Amino acid sequence: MHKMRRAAVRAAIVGAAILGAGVAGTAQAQAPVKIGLVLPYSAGPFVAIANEITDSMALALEESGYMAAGRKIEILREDTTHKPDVAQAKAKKLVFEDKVDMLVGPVASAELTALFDFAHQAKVPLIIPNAGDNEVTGEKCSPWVLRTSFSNDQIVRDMGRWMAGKGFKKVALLAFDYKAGHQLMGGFKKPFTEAGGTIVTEQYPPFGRLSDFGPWLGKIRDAKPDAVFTFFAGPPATLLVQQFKEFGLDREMKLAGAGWLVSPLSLPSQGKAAAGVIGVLNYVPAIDNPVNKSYQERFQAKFKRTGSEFGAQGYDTGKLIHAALTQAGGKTDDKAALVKAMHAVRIEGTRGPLRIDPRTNNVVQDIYVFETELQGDKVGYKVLDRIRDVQDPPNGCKLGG
Amino acid sequence: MTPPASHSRHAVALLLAVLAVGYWLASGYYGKELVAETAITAILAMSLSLLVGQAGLVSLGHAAYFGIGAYALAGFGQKLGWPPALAMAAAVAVGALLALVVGWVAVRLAGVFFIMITLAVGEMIHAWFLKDRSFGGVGGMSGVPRLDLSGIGVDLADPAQFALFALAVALLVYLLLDRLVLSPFGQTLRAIHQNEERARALGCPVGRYKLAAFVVAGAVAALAGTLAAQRSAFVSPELMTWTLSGEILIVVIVGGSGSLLGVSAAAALWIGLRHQLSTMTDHWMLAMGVIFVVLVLVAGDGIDGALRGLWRRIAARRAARRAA
Amino acid sequence: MIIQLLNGLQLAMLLFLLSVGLSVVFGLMRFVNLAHGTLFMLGAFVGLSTVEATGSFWLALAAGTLAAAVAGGLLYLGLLRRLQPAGPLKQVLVTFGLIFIGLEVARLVWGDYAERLPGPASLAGATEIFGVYYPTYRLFVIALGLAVAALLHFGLERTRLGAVIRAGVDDRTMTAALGIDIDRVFFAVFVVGCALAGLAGVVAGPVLSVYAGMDMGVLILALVVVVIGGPGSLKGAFAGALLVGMAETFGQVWLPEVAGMLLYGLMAAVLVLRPQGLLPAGPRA
Amino acid sequence: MTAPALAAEGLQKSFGALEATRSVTLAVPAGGRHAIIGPNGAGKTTLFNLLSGALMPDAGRVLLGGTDVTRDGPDGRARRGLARSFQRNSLFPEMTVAAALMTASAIADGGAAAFWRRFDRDPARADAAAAIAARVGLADQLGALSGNLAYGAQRQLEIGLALATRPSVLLLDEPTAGMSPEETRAMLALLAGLPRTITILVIEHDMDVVFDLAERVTVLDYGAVLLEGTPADIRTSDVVRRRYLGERTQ
Amino acid sequence: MTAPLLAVSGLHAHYGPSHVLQGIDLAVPAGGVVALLGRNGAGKSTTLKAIMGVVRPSAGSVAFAGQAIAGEATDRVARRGIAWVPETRAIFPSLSVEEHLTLAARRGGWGLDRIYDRFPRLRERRRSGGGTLSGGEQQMLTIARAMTTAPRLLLLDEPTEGLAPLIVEEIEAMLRSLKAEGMALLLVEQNLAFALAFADHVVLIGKGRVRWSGPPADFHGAAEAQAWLAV
Repeated sequence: MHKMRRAAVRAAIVGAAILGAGVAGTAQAQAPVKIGLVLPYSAGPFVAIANEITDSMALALEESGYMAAGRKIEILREDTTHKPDVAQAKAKKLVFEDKVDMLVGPVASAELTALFDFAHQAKVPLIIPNAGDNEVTGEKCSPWVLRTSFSNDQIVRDMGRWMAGKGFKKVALLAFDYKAGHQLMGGFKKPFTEAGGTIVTEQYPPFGRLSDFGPWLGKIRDAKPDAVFTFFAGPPATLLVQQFKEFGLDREMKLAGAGWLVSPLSLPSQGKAAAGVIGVLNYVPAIDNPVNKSYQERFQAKFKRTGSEFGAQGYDTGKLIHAALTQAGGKTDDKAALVKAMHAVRIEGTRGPLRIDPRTNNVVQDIYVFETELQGDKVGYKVLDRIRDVQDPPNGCKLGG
Repeated sequence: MTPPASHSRHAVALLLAVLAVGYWLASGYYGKELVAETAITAILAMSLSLLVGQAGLVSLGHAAYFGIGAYALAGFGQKLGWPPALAMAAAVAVGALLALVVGWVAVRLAGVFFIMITLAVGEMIHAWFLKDRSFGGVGGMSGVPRLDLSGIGVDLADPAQFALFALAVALLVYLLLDRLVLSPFGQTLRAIHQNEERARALGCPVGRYKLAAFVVAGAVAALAGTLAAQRSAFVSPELMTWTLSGEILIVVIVGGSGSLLGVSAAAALWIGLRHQLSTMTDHWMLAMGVIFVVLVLVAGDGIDGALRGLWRRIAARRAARRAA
Repeated sequence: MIIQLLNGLQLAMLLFLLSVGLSVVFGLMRFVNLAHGTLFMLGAFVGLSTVEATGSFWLALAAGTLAAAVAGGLLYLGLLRRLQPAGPLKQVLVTFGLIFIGLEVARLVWGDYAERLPGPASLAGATEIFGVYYPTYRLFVIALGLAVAALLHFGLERTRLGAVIRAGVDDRTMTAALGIDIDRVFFAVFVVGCALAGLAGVVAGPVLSVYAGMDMGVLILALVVVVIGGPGSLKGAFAGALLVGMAETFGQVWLPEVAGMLLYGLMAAVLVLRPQGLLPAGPRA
Repeated sequence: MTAPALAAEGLQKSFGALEATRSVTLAVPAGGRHAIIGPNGAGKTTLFNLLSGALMPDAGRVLLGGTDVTRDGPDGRARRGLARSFQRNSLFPEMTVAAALMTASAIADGGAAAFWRRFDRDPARADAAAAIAARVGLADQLGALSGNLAYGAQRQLEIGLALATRPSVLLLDEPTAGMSPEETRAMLALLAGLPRTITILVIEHDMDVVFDLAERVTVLDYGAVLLEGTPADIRTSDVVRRRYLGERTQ
Repeated sequence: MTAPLLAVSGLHAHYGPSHVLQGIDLAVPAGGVVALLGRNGAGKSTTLKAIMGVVRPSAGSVAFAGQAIAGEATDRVARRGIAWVPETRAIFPSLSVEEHLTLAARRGGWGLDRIYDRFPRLRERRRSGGGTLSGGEQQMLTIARAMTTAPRLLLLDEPTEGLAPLIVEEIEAMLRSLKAEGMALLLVEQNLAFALAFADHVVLIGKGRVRWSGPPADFHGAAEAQAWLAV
């Protein structure tokens, strides 16, 4: 079965290549399609994520030999150095100087804020491969800014009901005190309380400094919840998972959270302490579909580690762009048509079926509830539940569509 | 340090400006962005040069005034809807006011303690904006208004035109600060720097002069901040990190702390080098760090001192040839 | 409450290990070694690699400490000693540059991913103390911090070398005039301070995680400790670390609105009201 | 009767257990020339610092022209017409002689606050500086950096800086310290030539200088006034001879 | 004639632009006592500092036991066997009395017992901090500290200055016994009577130069010497 699926994928790739070659004959003289990547490659906490997105997108584009509708696809990388103003300047450079057809970026929300306005005003498609601010595809939405990753709300909206349904009636919330933290906790809270759950305590430590969760975990223990629902990523996530165990809270309550808490990027540093955590996310490496299987195989062969949700988003972004370019017949001069093509395509991604919702420009995707468990002497993932076709309401976005 | 005769100084200023405009003409889009960034950095560095080079006050929290200028512009211009020109003036005033309050206590301290208190206050302000959600916290805030110069046919939303505008402001700041440096006030700051006890014995209320210098530096840094906010129409706490303060301090030292033109040239070198290196490698910070250390090691009196030395040597050789 | 006290104490001891070297160097040589945090990070990474290679946390502790000591020694001999006549500003700036070099070297050698430095198996789990369960490793951190503090106190107050160091802080010229090679003593102190930073890095590894850039956050905290306690003073570093550890822990819990600013406010207040610090180095009663 | 130009009333100052100054009272009439002598550790420098405002007394008052200035700092007293020179040269080493003198006069007359005028284009001030330079014998050194001057010339500039503030009272702290005999003679001539509109109080070890310049001499010992009188009184005093030369009658 | 223990010749030193020493020549024979006289600011203290290497000589030579030591680091000069009792006394405020006495102790130097027997006051105060001592106690401690380093030559800078008469006598007695034991001394002293009675040889400096030198007995007869010192 395994072999069969791989063969199917291979056939699909070959087919796409032939198709591409066929069209190429008619449009040989055309200049390449240029895609500008604006990501923090050299500084700050998101270097690993930036590289994972870029590498995975390359994997997706390699499948078609960097060709779409007969046009070569060229990737231009620019480094934001984790500074919003640099991100914006680099985006402008890509658009005005290098004449890219679309932008892909960034990772951090501050950089997104800086890029958003520019893309909106310059009417250049900006495809967000990882940043979850609800407003960007909600009240602030722009016809030019599309998102292939997720909105914060989208990740957690159904988790409240799920948790309440599983008997976690008293939950403590814990996230950094910033926009994403509040959006994810808020998105969880409302459906959860509507489903009969109680929030026993909410803790928001200050963002961005050496953090020891000891003080916060102490407060949470005093509140005696059934579970803690959290949002952390990167080093703080590692810290929290370890300290949760160290303080013995794992014997009294369940640790749950937006799935970045136990991302494949963090698992090596979390060790066995990461086992038994419930996560909810748009991706988990254990997703059982042929695209994901193929993606993970190729990624692991090349980079000797498990591809993360960031990589999966990068891969799917590459696929979506490729599909849209093909749909548009390789024409990129009309940016509005390009966006329309993005709206029109439907693909099977690593996360299952994907499309861009024309009403919000946010992706419509499946959301997975999973649990980490010991598999041999390593921690792995087990999918508990799959919530299909999760689509954001317009949330004040007036794109219509 | 005595400034060189004004005609040669202004000639160098003009040369720098011409070089900048020449680069602006020759470069593509991103080059113009670099010109704008250089101009803003130069203004910030010149303001710190007034403190470090003239008054001898080494601040490691200068980015706070830069950031406060940017945030104040965002607050007045966007949140309160004031006209951009008024908001900009008010933002500069806020920078000055903050410097007045901080300076009131800080100028009593000397040496490394002054460095530490400026760092502490800078981090405090940074922490406030990191937390406060009405300005977007870590995510920052967009939609900062730009000055409307359509009356003179300038559109600041156009990066190329904005670069020229920033350059013009930098030139203006240079002229003003140059005037200040050459005035009795500037002369007195240098006197305090060279010998505080003597200045006091001559009747100089030393604290008040230092405070005045601190306020002027804060106001000019805030002005640079308003430009930075207008350039990207965006503000975030990244504008006021202590590492930015450190970088600007290095620019000032590399330029020759007391020389407005030296530090401006160092700002250009800094931005140019960073751009060049970052296009070559993702590990450009390593190269920058090494260059940093080497420059500080060999800097002596900085670019300014090196050029003066060169000039003296040329003059000496010419004199020798004439004599021969 | 007891847990929070222990948390505060644990953070305080970590900060003490980190800042005591910074403080004494500041007091002796009148300059701030901004690369001190980098040595902390170096200790953590070398410890990490040692654990990966040998599986032994205790070897890692030794290796990380040694690595930071060697790096500190080279730094002093190669750069800082030469800069001494140039004055403190240049030393501060050079060490500021070293922060970036250290960061990038760490990225090049150890990559961009956060890693976990596992604590020793013998200290895994929790121990009951004062009626609460508390992570054993953290109790070890507290004990280690107290032990190092006691050892340093003994060394500084009860040994001849300690007396030499105090004499050097009081009056460098007179100490030399008694035939003591004060430069060598200072070098030794610098190296020991760096070694402690490396030790702190390894010890912090299992509590925080190890990643390029882990030095930036702790550096400022260490500076706050030094300034609050009083530069050059062991007691000051200890008191400063306690104060900062507790303020950080209880401030976040009780005053979350201002917690981010609390420490800096404290530091500024100390600078204004008692610029010599709370427990400065100085005369004995 | 007019108030003395400079007066100390019962000045006291202790450093820990050390009583550096014990109830020192003295008065210098306008235009007077007064010297303070005493062995090392007698409290001369402390007294000087109390008078100039560098130290605050534990008790007692300092009066300038009858006005109580005890609570003023050194800059406040300077603005009231008190100028001082330093025992160790205290100059602006990176300024030319002309710039240093102009700065001193600008600080003294409040012109230093001007931030729009050009400092180097103020002919009136430059002329005044040149006049002072000429008075202290530095007329040909106007363009030289203070830090590069020979030691003797630096001592002269030390006096020049004080004079540039147009003082009514001048405190001189060992004006000939470290000078060669020739330089000392030149300095003496300089001081002797100062107008009587300036009241002078001088601390000096060189007795030639003291007896040449002063009309009255105060001898300090152990922080207290041992004796006050004319130079002739002092010269012939056994007490002074014994204390000052340390000759003990055993 | 054997070479003197300490031979200084043509010594120059500057403080910044101030030419403090302008060619000092003097010699201290082993076991001899030389008094260095002169007004304040004449350069006496600077001469001692230049010998110790605290002030770097700008010209001239210093030989100790036949070895050239001018320009050597202070700590090396000290280890050669010269101890310095500075005018400021330079007590370490953060060290106890006993720590002062063990800090730099070397073989052959005075031990604690000997010091405490000689200065019972120091025994009483051996746990006290240096900053809490009275002037007399400080002076005793400074001399005792110097003696722990087993010096062959002691440089004393106004050891009796500012002290109460009783203490002065105690210090003077101490110096006499040091002399009797054969310790070489170079003594800066303002107390003319004591200096003349105590020293084997007198060197008078004024304005950075040696103005007179000779045996104490000749001093009162030398008018030019009187002139460089007198009121």
